[in-house]
Amino acid sequence: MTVLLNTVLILTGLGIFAAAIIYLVSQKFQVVEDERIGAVENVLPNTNCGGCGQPGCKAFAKAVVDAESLKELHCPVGGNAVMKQVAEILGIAAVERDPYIAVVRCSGSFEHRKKTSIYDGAESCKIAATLYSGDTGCAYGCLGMGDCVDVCDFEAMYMDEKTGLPVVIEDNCTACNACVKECPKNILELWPKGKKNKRIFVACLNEEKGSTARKECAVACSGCAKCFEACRYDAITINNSLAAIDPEKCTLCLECVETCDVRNIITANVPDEKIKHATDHRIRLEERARKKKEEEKLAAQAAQQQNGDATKQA
Amino acid sequence: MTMDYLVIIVSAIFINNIVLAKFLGICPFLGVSKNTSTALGMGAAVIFVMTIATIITYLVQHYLLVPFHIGYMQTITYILVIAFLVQVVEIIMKKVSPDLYQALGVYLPLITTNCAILGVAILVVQQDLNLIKSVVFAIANALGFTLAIILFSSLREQLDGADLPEYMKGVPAALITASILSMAFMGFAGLV
Amino acid sequence: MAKTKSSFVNLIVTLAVITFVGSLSLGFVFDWTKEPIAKAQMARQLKAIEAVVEGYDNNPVTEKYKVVTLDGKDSLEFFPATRNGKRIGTAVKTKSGLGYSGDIWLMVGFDKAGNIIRIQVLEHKETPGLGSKMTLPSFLNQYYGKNPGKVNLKVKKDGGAVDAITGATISSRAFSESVQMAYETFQSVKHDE
Amino acid sequence: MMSNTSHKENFIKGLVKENPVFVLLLGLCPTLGVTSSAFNGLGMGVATVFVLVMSNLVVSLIKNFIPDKVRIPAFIVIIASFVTMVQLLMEAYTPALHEQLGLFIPLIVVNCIVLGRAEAFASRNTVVSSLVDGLGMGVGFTLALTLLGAIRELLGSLSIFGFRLMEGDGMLVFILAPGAFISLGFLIALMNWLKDRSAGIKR
Amino acid sequence: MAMRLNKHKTFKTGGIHPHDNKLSAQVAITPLSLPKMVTIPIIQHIGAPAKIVVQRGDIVKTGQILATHEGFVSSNIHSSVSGRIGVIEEVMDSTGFKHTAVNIRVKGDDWEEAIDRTDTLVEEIKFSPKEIVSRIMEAGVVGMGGAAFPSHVKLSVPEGKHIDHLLINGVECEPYLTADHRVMLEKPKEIIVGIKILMKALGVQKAIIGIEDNKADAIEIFQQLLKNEKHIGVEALEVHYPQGGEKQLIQALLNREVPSGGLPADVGVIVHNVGTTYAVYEAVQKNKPLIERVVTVTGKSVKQPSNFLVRIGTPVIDLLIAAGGVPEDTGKIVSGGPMMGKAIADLDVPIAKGTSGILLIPKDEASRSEVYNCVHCGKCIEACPMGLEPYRLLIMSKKGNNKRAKEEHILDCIECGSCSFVCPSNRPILDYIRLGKTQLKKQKSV
Amino acid sequence: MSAGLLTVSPSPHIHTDLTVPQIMRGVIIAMIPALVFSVYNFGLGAVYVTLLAILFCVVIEYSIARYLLKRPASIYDGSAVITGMLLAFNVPTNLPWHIILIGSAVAIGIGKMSFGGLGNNPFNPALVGRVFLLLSFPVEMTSWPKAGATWSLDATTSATPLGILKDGLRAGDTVPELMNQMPSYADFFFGLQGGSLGEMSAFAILLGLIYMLYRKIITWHIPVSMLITIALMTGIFWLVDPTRFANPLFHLLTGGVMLGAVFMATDYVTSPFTHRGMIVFGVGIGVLTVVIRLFGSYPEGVSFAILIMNAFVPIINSYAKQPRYGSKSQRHKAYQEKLEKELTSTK
Ligand SMILES: Cc1cc2nc3c(=O)[nH]c(=O)nc-3n(C[C@H](O)[C@H](O)[C@H](O)COP(=O)(O)O)c2cc1C
Ligand SMILES: Cc1cc2nc3c(=O)[nH]c(=O)nc-3n(C[C@H](O)[C@H](O)[C@H](O)COP(=O)(O)O)c2cc1C
Ligand SMILES: Cc1cc2nc3c(=O)[nH]c(=O)nc-3n(C[C@H](O)[C@H](O)[C@H](O)COP(=O)(O)O)c2cc1C
Ligand SMILES: Cc1cc2nc3c(=O)[nH]c(=O)nc-3n(C[C@H](O)[C@H](O)[C@H](O)CO)c2cc1C
Ligand code: SF4
Ligand code: SF4
Ligand code: SF4
Ligand code: SF4
Ligand code: FES
Repeated sequence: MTVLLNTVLILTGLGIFAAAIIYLVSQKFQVVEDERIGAVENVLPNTNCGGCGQPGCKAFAKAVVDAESLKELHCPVGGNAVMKQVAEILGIAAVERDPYIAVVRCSGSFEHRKKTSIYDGAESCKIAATLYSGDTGCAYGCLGMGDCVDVCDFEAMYMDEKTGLPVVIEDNCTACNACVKECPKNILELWPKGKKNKRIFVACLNEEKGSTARKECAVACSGCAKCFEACRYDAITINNSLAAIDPEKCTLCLECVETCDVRNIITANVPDEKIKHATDHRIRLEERARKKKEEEKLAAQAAQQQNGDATKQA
Repeated sequence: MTMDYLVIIVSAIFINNIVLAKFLGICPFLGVSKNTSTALGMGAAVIFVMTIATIITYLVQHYLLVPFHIGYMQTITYILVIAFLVQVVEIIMKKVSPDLYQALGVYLPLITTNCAILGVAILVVQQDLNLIKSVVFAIANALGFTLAIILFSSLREQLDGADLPEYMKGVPAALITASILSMAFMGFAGLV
Repeated sequence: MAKTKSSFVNLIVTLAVITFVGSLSLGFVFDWTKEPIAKAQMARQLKAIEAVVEGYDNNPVTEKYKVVTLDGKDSLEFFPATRNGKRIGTAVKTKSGLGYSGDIWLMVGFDKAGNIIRIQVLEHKETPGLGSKMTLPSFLNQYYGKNPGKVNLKVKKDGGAVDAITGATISSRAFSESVQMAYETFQSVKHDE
Repeated sequence: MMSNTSHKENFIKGLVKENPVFVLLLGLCPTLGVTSSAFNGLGMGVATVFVLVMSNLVVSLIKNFIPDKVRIPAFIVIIASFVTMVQLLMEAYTPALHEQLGLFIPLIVVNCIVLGRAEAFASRNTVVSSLVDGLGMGVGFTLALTLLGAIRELLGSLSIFGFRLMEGDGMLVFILAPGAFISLGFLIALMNWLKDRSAGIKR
Repeated sequence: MAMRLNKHKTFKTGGIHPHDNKLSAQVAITPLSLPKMVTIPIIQHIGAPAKIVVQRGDIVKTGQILATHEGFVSSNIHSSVSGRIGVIEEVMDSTGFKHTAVNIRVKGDDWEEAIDRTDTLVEEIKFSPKEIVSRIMEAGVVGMGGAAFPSHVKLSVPEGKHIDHLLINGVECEPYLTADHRVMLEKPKEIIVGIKILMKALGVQKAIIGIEDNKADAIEIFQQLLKNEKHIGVEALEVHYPQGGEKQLIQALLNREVPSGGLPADVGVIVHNVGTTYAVYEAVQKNKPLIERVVTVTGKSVKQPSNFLVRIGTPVIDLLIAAGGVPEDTGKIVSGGPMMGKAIADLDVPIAKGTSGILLIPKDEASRSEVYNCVHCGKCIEACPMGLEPYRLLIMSKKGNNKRAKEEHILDCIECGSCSFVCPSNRPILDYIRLGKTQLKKQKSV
Repeated sequence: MSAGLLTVSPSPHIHTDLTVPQIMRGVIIAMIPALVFSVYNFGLGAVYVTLLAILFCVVIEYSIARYLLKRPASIYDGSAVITGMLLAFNVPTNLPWHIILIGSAVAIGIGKMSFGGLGNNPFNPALVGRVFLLLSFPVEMTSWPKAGATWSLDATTSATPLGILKDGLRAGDTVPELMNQMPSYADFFFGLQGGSLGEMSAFAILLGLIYMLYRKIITWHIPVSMLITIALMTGIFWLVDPTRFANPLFHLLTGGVMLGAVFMATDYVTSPFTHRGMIVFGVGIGVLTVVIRLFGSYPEGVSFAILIMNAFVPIINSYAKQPRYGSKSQRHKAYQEKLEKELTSTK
């Protein structure tokens, strides 16, 4: 029985002693740290991809807690869902952002872009880009060695062996910006995912004049401005013989798509009928406009004639 | 006399290396050995805690457990004392020396659950060492741990630059490395 | 559910309660297992002794005594085996530190004349598959019935009569050496009662 | 947190998806230290299951009464109590196994799985799911240890659970320390591969 | 393993010994006939592009200025021919990128009057140091040893720096190239005058011409001519690539080490190439801007390996035709030497001020062979003349760890290519080092 | 343009002839003398074991690369052949085929391919295989056939000189007594001693060394620093007590010292990069070898010593660096002052 007593006394004694000391010590040596940092970190995806512009998820957590505002800070991987949770933790208003996705702004596949030399350096777009402007005529196009694919942490990209161009897998891309930063030719761009994931963009960056550009790549944008004319919303601009669509202004009317004679306006998640429909619509509109113009012309002529007649009469 | 200490030291560091031969403290050995600087931090923390813990548990053993005939309470009292000790050290260090805390403190909680500490404390009793020998034994074992983890982390750093087979990346390759390391250390057999 | 705050009283009370309950239940378990453990330990020792000297009717464990070795550095435990009060043999617990790794503990049974009856390996850390083969009859049989005073029990390599285990001369040597020590210690005292 | 997943899933995850040894890489010391034979592995596993289940149970019962500051000491005392009980019980009723497992029984206390589960799971979940979790993890641990033990025993001494399958000596290394590391290394690689394969990932 | 009794000086750290293959060493310099058309890029030097001062349709004379320097670190560009200015457009030059260039359709050979076109040696130096520097600047002289750094900048030593040695780089350590060698053989006296001009401009008392001992004839000529010169020495150097690198040359000749990130001026030295020195002579004494240069055309399959005196802006193809045409088996064409030159992708690339040679490499040697993993042989470390650890720099740069790479002194790399040359695993070491350097510089400029 | 598309790549555009396969071929050639001596000593067994080990290593590397890792087969670089050969050189000539198979599988499978193949392995593959076998099959690995042109496969076994020494010392004999039981130094030098296949003849191995030095495959740093260390350390012990410790010549000529120093410690992949590092490495191996030989329970320690030092290589690499160009001006005050003087004197 003494053993039992000893056991109980000693262990309980040790327990009480330990608790007392821990209490005293922690009182004396208290260090306060914002608990919300940990809480925020917990809801973040913790992939540490750096897509938010911070060096890692922990840094992001610290930054939001310090900033007490979500205006500047957004986690592209977690998206609005995560940012809502973060906002809850901090007790501030959530800021919604349109989801983005990476798009490939080059369509110069092997068949369209002939090789002009054989690159034989290290397998890396960045290295090739420091050496010369590329192994095809086009100095703006994709170099095709997949640096972008290598940096994607989300397995959202692969190189298409037939075209030699990278492909973004829509469901995996988190718009983390890694590939955009990596590409030495700035082929990749973050683009609003669009309503119901529909979007259109010009897949070319060639700034050469039309004839030169087409010599370099059969599907290059020649800056012909047909799309520019087709757009009723001023969403298309032409600079340096290159068309560009402003996603903010674009209403996805799709009327420009078929005006491009090399079909370099790329659509995503848009059924062909819709494009056809839009094209028909555009043609009808154009027809109508033409007719209207003609009528106006006729009317004007008629008016003139009338006027003439009138003056004659007068 | 000095021979005894030499034997203890050589044996603990090389022959019966706590990690490579006795399988204690494997979790931090694998977990905190991705680069040399953290390995160093862990090593230093282990040396520190192992020494203090051994002294304290030695006192507990000889002044509480033995006189009161409750040797069977060894495990529970030891671990309570160690957990308590680590926590107190951590709290104090955080406040008093944030630099040191940055360097060592982050490893301290890991150490509470490190078999090596408790293992050494129990081994000391099993081998019936006196206080000074216990301390030497503890330090030598901690040094053995540190040696192993530093060697190991430098090897892993090098492997980082290598293109390992996909499924060997990380822990499997580390374990194979550990196995070869432990084979190599078997060459010291019979040294003492 | 709100967590309990880390106030002084709370800390003390929780830890006190937990340690109290823990130690109390442990104490009971200890009490409960005390006897079985003691029994198990006794059974183990007896089993070892029984394996090296047969047919006794006393309890050699309770009658054990210690004898200092010839060089005076150590002392061995002797377990006297008696039948009807008459000494029929002695089990000697001996060890060698010269093994391949760690100590080797043996129980050697001697008859009154000092012939080896049987040997039991109590504990060893030799390499499985090598040194560990010393627990096999093929190796142990070499010793049975021999009198270390008459037969040289060293391994053949050292000029003795024992075939060492292949690849484990060190273990074999240590084994022989500790048997020899047991024998010499056994011979150094009189065992008349 | 876990209440919406079924207990079955909760149990199964410990076996494969979150296997403490192969996936979480916890409790590696006993995993390597006692698995020189299948039987030892099994024994160690069973002892750990007991501690794991009991401590998960108790921790989840009293989780709300324990202030943060003494959380770790409190949990550890609970765990250590069960460990000591196991120790005493084994010494009394399975003395041979107790001797084989040696130092590693008291070390169950610091086995990262036990404290890890208490911290990460039991202290946040209901009693029943903590129990199931402990059981799943424990069984997963036992399976892993037994498998590893069987492999090492087979390669090292050409037997399984003590039954000799073949005459002759195996590869001694597998019973020694290096063999433990090698076997575990390749087992984990194999698990990684299986995991990817079952997820349909090709690399 | 050859044992040489009178061992010549060389640099201490690293270095390699590629076959020197100086096929055109005995071929005298011949002027190339005037091209029909030249394309003159307005940036052929390190620094800011020059500003164009002519327009399409203008008629220009040989030696007339086309573009003036913008800022101090820049260089004038002169017309190398007479004729009519064609389009001014972006063309691919020997850097592999497009730069603005002036096309000129050649008509006749009508020179600016102020230029002295005779061969007479003008020894007397009439100009003050200031005037020398300004004449060099006006003439658009840039370094012809490779980097094409505007020479007048080098001659304007910053305050607080003291220069005690002028080193003349006649090493030409690149295999195949012989342009400097031929200039030294054919214009030694002019070079000596050039050296004196440079010494005067810098105010130094001591000049040394460093020449590798595979050009014994050049060494001998200078030794002859300089017998009575106290202030100008000639030093034979053991053949050892990259002895021509200025840091290596300084170590070889003076046993001084330019500190990391520093300039030769930090250890009291200015280095000029022999070609540059000749251009300086012509600029100062003959008032002739840098409009032509010696270019070696060479390669194992080239019919007539040659050294041509070429007008700047001449397309490469003209040189190749003059050297016997493009061999069937050509796989790669390099502008410059095989170690540091740039491969060009087409044959219309114009010759620039810095183009020292055109090397044709046969198909079977044109592509790199199979790459293995690094076998840790340490040969790259042994070879690196800067004492760097190239294998490590490769790994860091590949992983994008530019900070570590900087700590490992990646910016000290002189891009000599020794490491890639020796690597038995054919690893693209220098490719990645260059990438790392570019990215670091980009980071710095951001 | 007659030439077709031109190749474009960054400089340099030329490359040395000494590539990996060439180097490996050179090493194989350098090992042939040792093999020849072994055949002379042990007969066909040597050929049999060597061929078997090479075959196993190559086949295993091929299979792992192709079918497990799904990478291009890497065997054409020749490193697997070296591993096979050196594994064979490190085992007795009467080893059963299944043990050779296990050894090859461990060397290639565990020692090399599980790290990703050539260039990635931190430890010397042949030695990993060898030590694995030694630990797994101590009996088979330590019974060597008698040397001296026995042309049958099951010759009587004999101990190595080092084994005789260790056992004798344990049994209480003195070194001079034991020396009398051993072959002469000339026999050691030309390989008439018991032991593993390729370690017999110091002479043959030195031929290989000279060849590799001439071809610039290896540098002198590792072998020389290692041999000198062993000679010095054993020399000191020998001078202190010649009855307990054998002389340096004995230690240099017996066991795997020569083989290890020339072929195994010099393996590029598992040794340091810089000359300084190599010397540290060589000295380390030397010290460990002597410690194990003189004080451990293994009679021979070269394999273990090399493996242990392999583990130190990354650390050595990060400290033993080559002097950098330009660091002189930061390191040496004297140099700075001299330069200062030179610069001001001409002012
Ligand atoms: C892994 C390993 C374990 C060994 N274990 C033992 C052992 O337990 N007992 C022993 O006597 N020798 C052991 N040895 C062998 C000794 O090192 C030594 O080689 C042997 O005792 C030589 O004796 P022999 O003459 O019987 O071959 C072991 C060797 C190895 C490689
Ligand atoms: C950005 C830059 C700035 C330089 N500034 C100077 C300078 O101020 N003074 C000078 O004498 N040389 C200067 N140099 C020239 C270098 O010292 C060197 O001579 C030139 O880069 C050519 O060397 P290389 O052909 O060995 O590369 C500068 C070079 C560069 C690239
Ligand atoms: C690796 C390397 C090799 C060089 N080789 C030579 C050479 O052989 N001859 C030469 O004149 N310049 C060579 N240079 C250029 C010199 O470093 C230095 O820029 C030049 O001599 C300065 O003179 P400059 O400004 O008149 O060109 C080399 C540069 C480097 C980096
Ligand atoms: C000088 C030299 C020595 C080598 N020594 C060994 C050796 O000891 N063991 C081995 O497996 N491979 C050796 N190799 C081959 C190869 O480098 C080795 O297999 C690599 O470790 C495989 O990655 C050697 C190669 C060279 C060039
Ligand atoms: S595709 Fe680009 S933006 Fe999308 S996840 Fe991958 S790297 Fe990030
Ligand atoms: S998009 Fe850019 S990074 Fe990707 S393959 Fe093309 S050039 Fe390379
Ligand atoms: S290229 Fe750079 S790293 Fe390579 S050898 Fe030359 S200086 Fe060294
Ligand atoms: S030369 Fe090549 S193989 Fe050798 S160490 Fe350097 S990078 Fe590695
Ligand atoms: S079980 Fe994790 S450290 Fe031992």
